[in-house]
Amino acid sequence: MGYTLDFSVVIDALPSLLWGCLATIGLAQSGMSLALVIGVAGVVARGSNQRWLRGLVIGFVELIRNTPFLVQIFFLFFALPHIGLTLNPTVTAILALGLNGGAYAIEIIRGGVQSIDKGQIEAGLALGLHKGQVFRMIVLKPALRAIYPSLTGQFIMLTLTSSICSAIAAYELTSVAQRIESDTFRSFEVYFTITGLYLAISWLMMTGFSVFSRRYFNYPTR
Amino acid sequence: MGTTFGLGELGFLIQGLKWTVLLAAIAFVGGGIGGLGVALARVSTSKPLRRITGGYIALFQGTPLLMQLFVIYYGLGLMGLMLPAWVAVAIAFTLHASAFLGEIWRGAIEALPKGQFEAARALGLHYVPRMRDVILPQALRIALPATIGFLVQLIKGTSLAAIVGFIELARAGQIVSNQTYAPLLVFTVVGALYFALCWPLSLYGSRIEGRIARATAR
Amino acid sequence: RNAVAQSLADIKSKGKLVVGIQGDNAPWGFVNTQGVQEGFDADIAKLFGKQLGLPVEFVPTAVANRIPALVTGRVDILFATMGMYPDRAKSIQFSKPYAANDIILVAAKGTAITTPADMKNFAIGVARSSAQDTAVTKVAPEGTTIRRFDDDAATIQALLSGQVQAVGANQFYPQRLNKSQPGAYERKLDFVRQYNGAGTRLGQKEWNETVNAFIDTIKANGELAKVYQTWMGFQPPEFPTSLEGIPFTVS
Amino acid sequence: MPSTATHTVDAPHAADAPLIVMEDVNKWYGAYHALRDVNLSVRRGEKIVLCGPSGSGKSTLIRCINHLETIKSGRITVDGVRLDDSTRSVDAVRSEVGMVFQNFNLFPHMTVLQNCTLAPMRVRGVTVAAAEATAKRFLERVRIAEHAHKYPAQLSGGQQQRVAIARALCMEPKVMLFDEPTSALDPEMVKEVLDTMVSLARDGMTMVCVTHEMGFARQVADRVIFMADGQILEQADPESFFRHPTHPRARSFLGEILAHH
Amino acid sequence: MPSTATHTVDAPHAADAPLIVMEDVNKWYGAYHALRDVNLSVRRGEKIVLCGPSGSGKSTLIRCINHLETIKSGRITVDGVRLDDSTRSVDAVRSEVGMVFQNFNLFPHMTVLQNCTLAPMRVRGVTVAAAEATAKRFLERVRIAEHAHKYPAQLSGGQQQRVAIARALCMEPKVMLFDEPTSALDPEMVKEVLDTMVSLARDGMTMVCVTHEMGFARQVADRVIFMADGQILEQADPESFFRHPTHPRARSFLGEILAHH
Ligand SMILES: Nc1ncnc2c1ncn2[C@@H]1O[C@H](COP(=O)(O)OP(=O)(O)OP(=O)(O)O)[C@@H](O)[C@H]1O
Ligand SMILES: Nc1ncnc2c1ncn2[C@@H]1O[C@H](COP(=O)(O)OP(=O)(O)OP(=O)(O)O)[C@@H](O)[C@H]1O
Ligand SMILES: [Mg+2]
Ligand SMILES: [Mg+2]
Repeated sequence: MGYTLDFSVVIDALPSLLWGCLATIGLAQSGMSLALVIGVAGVVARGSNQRWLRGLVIGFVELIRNTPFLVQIFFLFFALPHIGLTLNPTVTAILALGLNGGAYAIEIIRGGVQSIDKGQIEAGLALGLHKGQVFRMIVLKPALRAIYPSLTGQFIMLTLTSSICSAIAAYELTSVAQRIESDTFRSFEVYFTITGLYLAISWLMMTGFSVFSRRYFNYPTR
Repeated sequence: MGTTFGLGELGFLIQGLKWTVLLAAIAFVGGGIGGLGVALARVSTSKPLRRITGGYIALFQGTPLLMQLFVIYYGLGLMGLMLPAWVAVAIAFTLHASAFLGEIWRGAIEALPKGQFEAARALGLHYVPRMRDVILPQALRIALPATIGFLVQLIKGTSLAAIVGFIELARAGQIVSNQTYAPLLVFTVVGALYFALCWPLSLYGSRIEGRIARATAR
Repeated sequence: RNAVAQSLADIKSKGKLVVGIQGDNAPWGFVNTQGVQEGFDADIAKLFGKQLGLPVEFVPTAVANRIPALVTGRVDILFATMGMYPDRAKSIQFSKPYAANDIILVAAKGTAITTPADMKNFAIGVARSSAQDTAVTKVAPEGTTIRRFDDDAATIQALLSGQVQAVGANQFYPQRLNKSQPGAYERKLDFVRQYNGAGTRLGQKEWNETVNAFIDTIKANGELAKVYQTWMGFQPPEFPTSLEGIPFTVS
Repeated sequence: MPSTATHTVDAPHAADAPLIVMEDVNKWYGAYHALRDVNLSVRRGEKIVLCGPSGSGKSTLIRCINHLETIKSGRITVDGVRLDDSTRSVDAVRSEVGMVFQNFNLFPHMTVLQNCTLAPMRVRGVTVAAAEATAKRFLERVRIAEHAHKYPAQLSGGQQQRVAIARALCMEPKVMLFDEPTSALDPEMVKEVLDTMVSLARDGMTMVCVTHEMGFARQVADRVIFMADGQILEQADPESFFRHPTHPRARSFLGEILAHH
Repeated sequence: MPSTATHTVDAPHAADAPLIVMEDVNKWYGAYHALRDVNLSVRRGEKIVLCGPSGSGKSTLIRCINHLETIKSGRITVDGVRLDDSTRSVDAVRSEVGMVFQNFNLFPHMTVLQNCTLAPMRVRGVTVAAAEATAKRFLERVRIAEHAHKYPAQLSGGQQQRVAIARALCMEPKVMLFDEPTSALDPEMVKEVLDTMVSLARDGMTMVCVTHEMGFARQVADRVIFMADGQILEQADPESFFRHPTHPRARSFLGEILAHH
């Protein structure tokens, strides 16, 4: 009677769990890259003088921020085929993560851009640089530095959110775990283990982020 | 078997929405109380207390909510603690929310000028009135936008309670879609219901944020 | 180790029968839009409750969570479309079978699948941890793309939206698929006839005996046939007296 | 008035016993020695002005008196109560000592009146009515009663600082500590706060002020204390201090600040 | 040198044609009329000092010259190019006009050298090597070459401002605009920046400076222009301006700022 924990099945499945970790990291990385691109592009579009473009960005951000990721990913996976766009689960997952992370990134990066002294922009313009050049060369890096902690925090959340991608049968850590679970019926052991693995992944990412930050934002501030 | 999406089905979704609101409310209230404790522990002078709560926050911010729900739901059972599903889910959400709210509020407390703490101490105010009357009202005000932002996350996060068989909005949506064979319609409605719930909160949050930003810009 | 009702007397003294059941697997077990649990399993469970003289409380459980719900004592018994497998029998105690389920492969009419080897050319969807999952995983050739979804609804939706070309199904899928696109889908392969048993915790000898006695009774008095007719529209098949590696009783 | 270095202590409540006594006080911030063997005694009703270059330890000294900083060695006694890190002694001392900070530190989420009634109610346990009556009296005293229901952000700097003074007075302290109370103010507001402090001094309040307002020092101080590098280098009545400072550091310091005015 | 109000324009590149011409310029901020019918012409090599009370429109005036602000009516011509909101004219003007701001506005994520080479490379399209050679020459010129590889945050205010001057010079502009270049500096750093500006002036650079450094105005200005309420009220050579300002507002203004020095 009772239930005795037995981690041997987990140990047997360790190789596939580690592959799952890699898949999760891969999904998260691709999702983040896409999110960053969407974030920066969204901030540019948000600041354009085209009303419809600004409205589009605002609408996108609000739509994403106020609906659950599960609903979003279902929509992409099950609805897009009806307009002739059938993406495999991995691509769908990356797209969903990118769109979701992108909406948050837009708001965060916008805050960073607004925190940049207007004088910096004027100095760039006065030197003869164009608006786009000023944004790319002068505003972006200090803006990213200013919001780096919140942006990376959001990206860690995105990584954890990727666990939901198992709902559309994407290959990642949670789906691997569920597979092992359905083979072995050792739910507790499996879930305890992958909780630990997720903790390790987020720790790893945090470390990576801070290494990157030390490299990339290596200029002194007062 | 097999119905079309009608008023009955919409009613069922709204039934699920009620659970979503209830779950989020429980989690928010529980997380509010727990988060207050966590925040106070994080700014306390006791190093062990800071360490323990720091580890707790790292654990809950570093693992997916999905796993937290599962481990707590079945972990409690494994320890012989037999609780109704909604209690277990409420505990999981409360622990989750306590970690996040605790961290948000710690940041707000630490953002207050040191002079506020010193003035309160110089007036002879003890810990409880110092925190309750002087520090927390100010900190919570600063933290209000972030708190509301987290509440929105929490409402959306309740959709994961579906994995432990809890019939809230997302799960209700799955069930209805299963019976009507119209998942797109159903999930659009489900998405719209979440949006209707979260958007006013988000708007309110950014309004306050703007107001605080203007006030501090003076 | 855990404060779980162990015997018939415990359950009787608790005053209710807590049944783990599927919540979204029509017609086996599902919650209707009024929020009421219905289905084949629900009717069987109600008969059991009636025999015991106890009210029945249903706990809808997702496919993957049925065994944990039982093992942790959240439910007293599973009438949850539990396919009887030797592996599962290591975690839970099965009763005698009370239902049969044909596990099949379903695809659109034009799909070129005639033998299990053909599955290799397509993406196959299944509900994770279901009997179909087990069957497809066993039969499909090495390297077949198998996509595992959370439940039947998502699996069926994946087939309808073309995300997979075939699905591991039970005997009800064709009927449900054809509701949305009449005549488009057909049975491609028959995998197994699988039997469902009620699940109890390992070692609960008296409780297991009570359940088996109940199943014998409804098989004999025609109640089972009535429930079969209601939900499936046909008569119950012959049930085997033993299954390899799956004891029906506590030894 | 000449400075007296009375070192008799622990004779509480004798009218002529010093109100504050610091004996051989040493304070360290990590490896930095912020106060070095400081000895100071303040009589009842005495007004002391502390001055000295930035970083000399003036703030540290007065913050030690009400235990906003803990000391490494030495003794501090306030009105016969020995400050010994115990909650009891700290409570006893803080309720006798009022403090006014450079940045006012009013509580922004409370009205002026609430700022003033909070501590009496929570610390002394007086009723709302009594606390409000006291508060109004002191707000009147600093001539700001008509703003009682405003919030700090609605007041000018000088008004805020007067509220801060009233708030401290509401605890009816035996001594008031001021840490550069006018240095965060715009020039036109300095005078209104200094006037308030002068009138407090006239009423016989015991005061220890860190300030560089030499006019104020001349007008009300019984004793000017000059600090540098965590030490008290010179103490004298204002007349002699300004006329012929003896220590060379004090001389150069005075030269500097008087050049500015 | 007496002031001349030459209004002949659109004769580009003639050596004696004015470099900057503003004709009847009007600028509004919403409902606020910031520049009122401003007429100004600056000859090649001329040094102009703009002064006037706060809010009088000095910054606005020079910011209009390189199109950091758009004007409502009137014409601005720089080196024969009429500023007309078109990207082409704005580009042409900006690459001829260097500007130095009160707050330096160096780019914090670039070294001193990168700050100086960015615009020549991106705007003029010169090679890295050529841009660096030019940058080093001008950094030498403002005597800061040894800090070329430091970041702005590692420099003092005065050093930062000299880098800002060098950065503007690297575009080899025909005219330099200065908006209170020394007013954000600590007193000891003002001189090093002013010295740099004086030496630039000596070399014949055309300059328009908003500054209240009257010593500088006396030393280098060909013409001092006094503004108030968005209007140019008086212009004269420094000698006459300081000796007998004609406009009463100019007189009171001078009285005020000279009292401070
Ligand atoms: N919390 C602290 N940690 C470390 N060093 C400190 C701390 N507070 C003060 N110090 C140092 O102690 C010395 C004395 O500081 P204090 O504030 O008492 O000087 P002060 O005389 O009040 O100067 P000012 O006129 O600038 O206010 C200074 O060198 C200061 O840097
Ligand atoms: N962006 C703006 N929006 C609205 N009003 C503005 C703006 N910029 C300047 N002003 C107003 O225009 C007037 C002239 O401003 P300007 O900055 O040119 O003055 P200034 O002479 O440079 O003053 P200071 O010596 O303080 O720098 C001021 O009254 C100012 O408030
Ligand atoms: Mg100080
Ligand atoms: Mg200006």
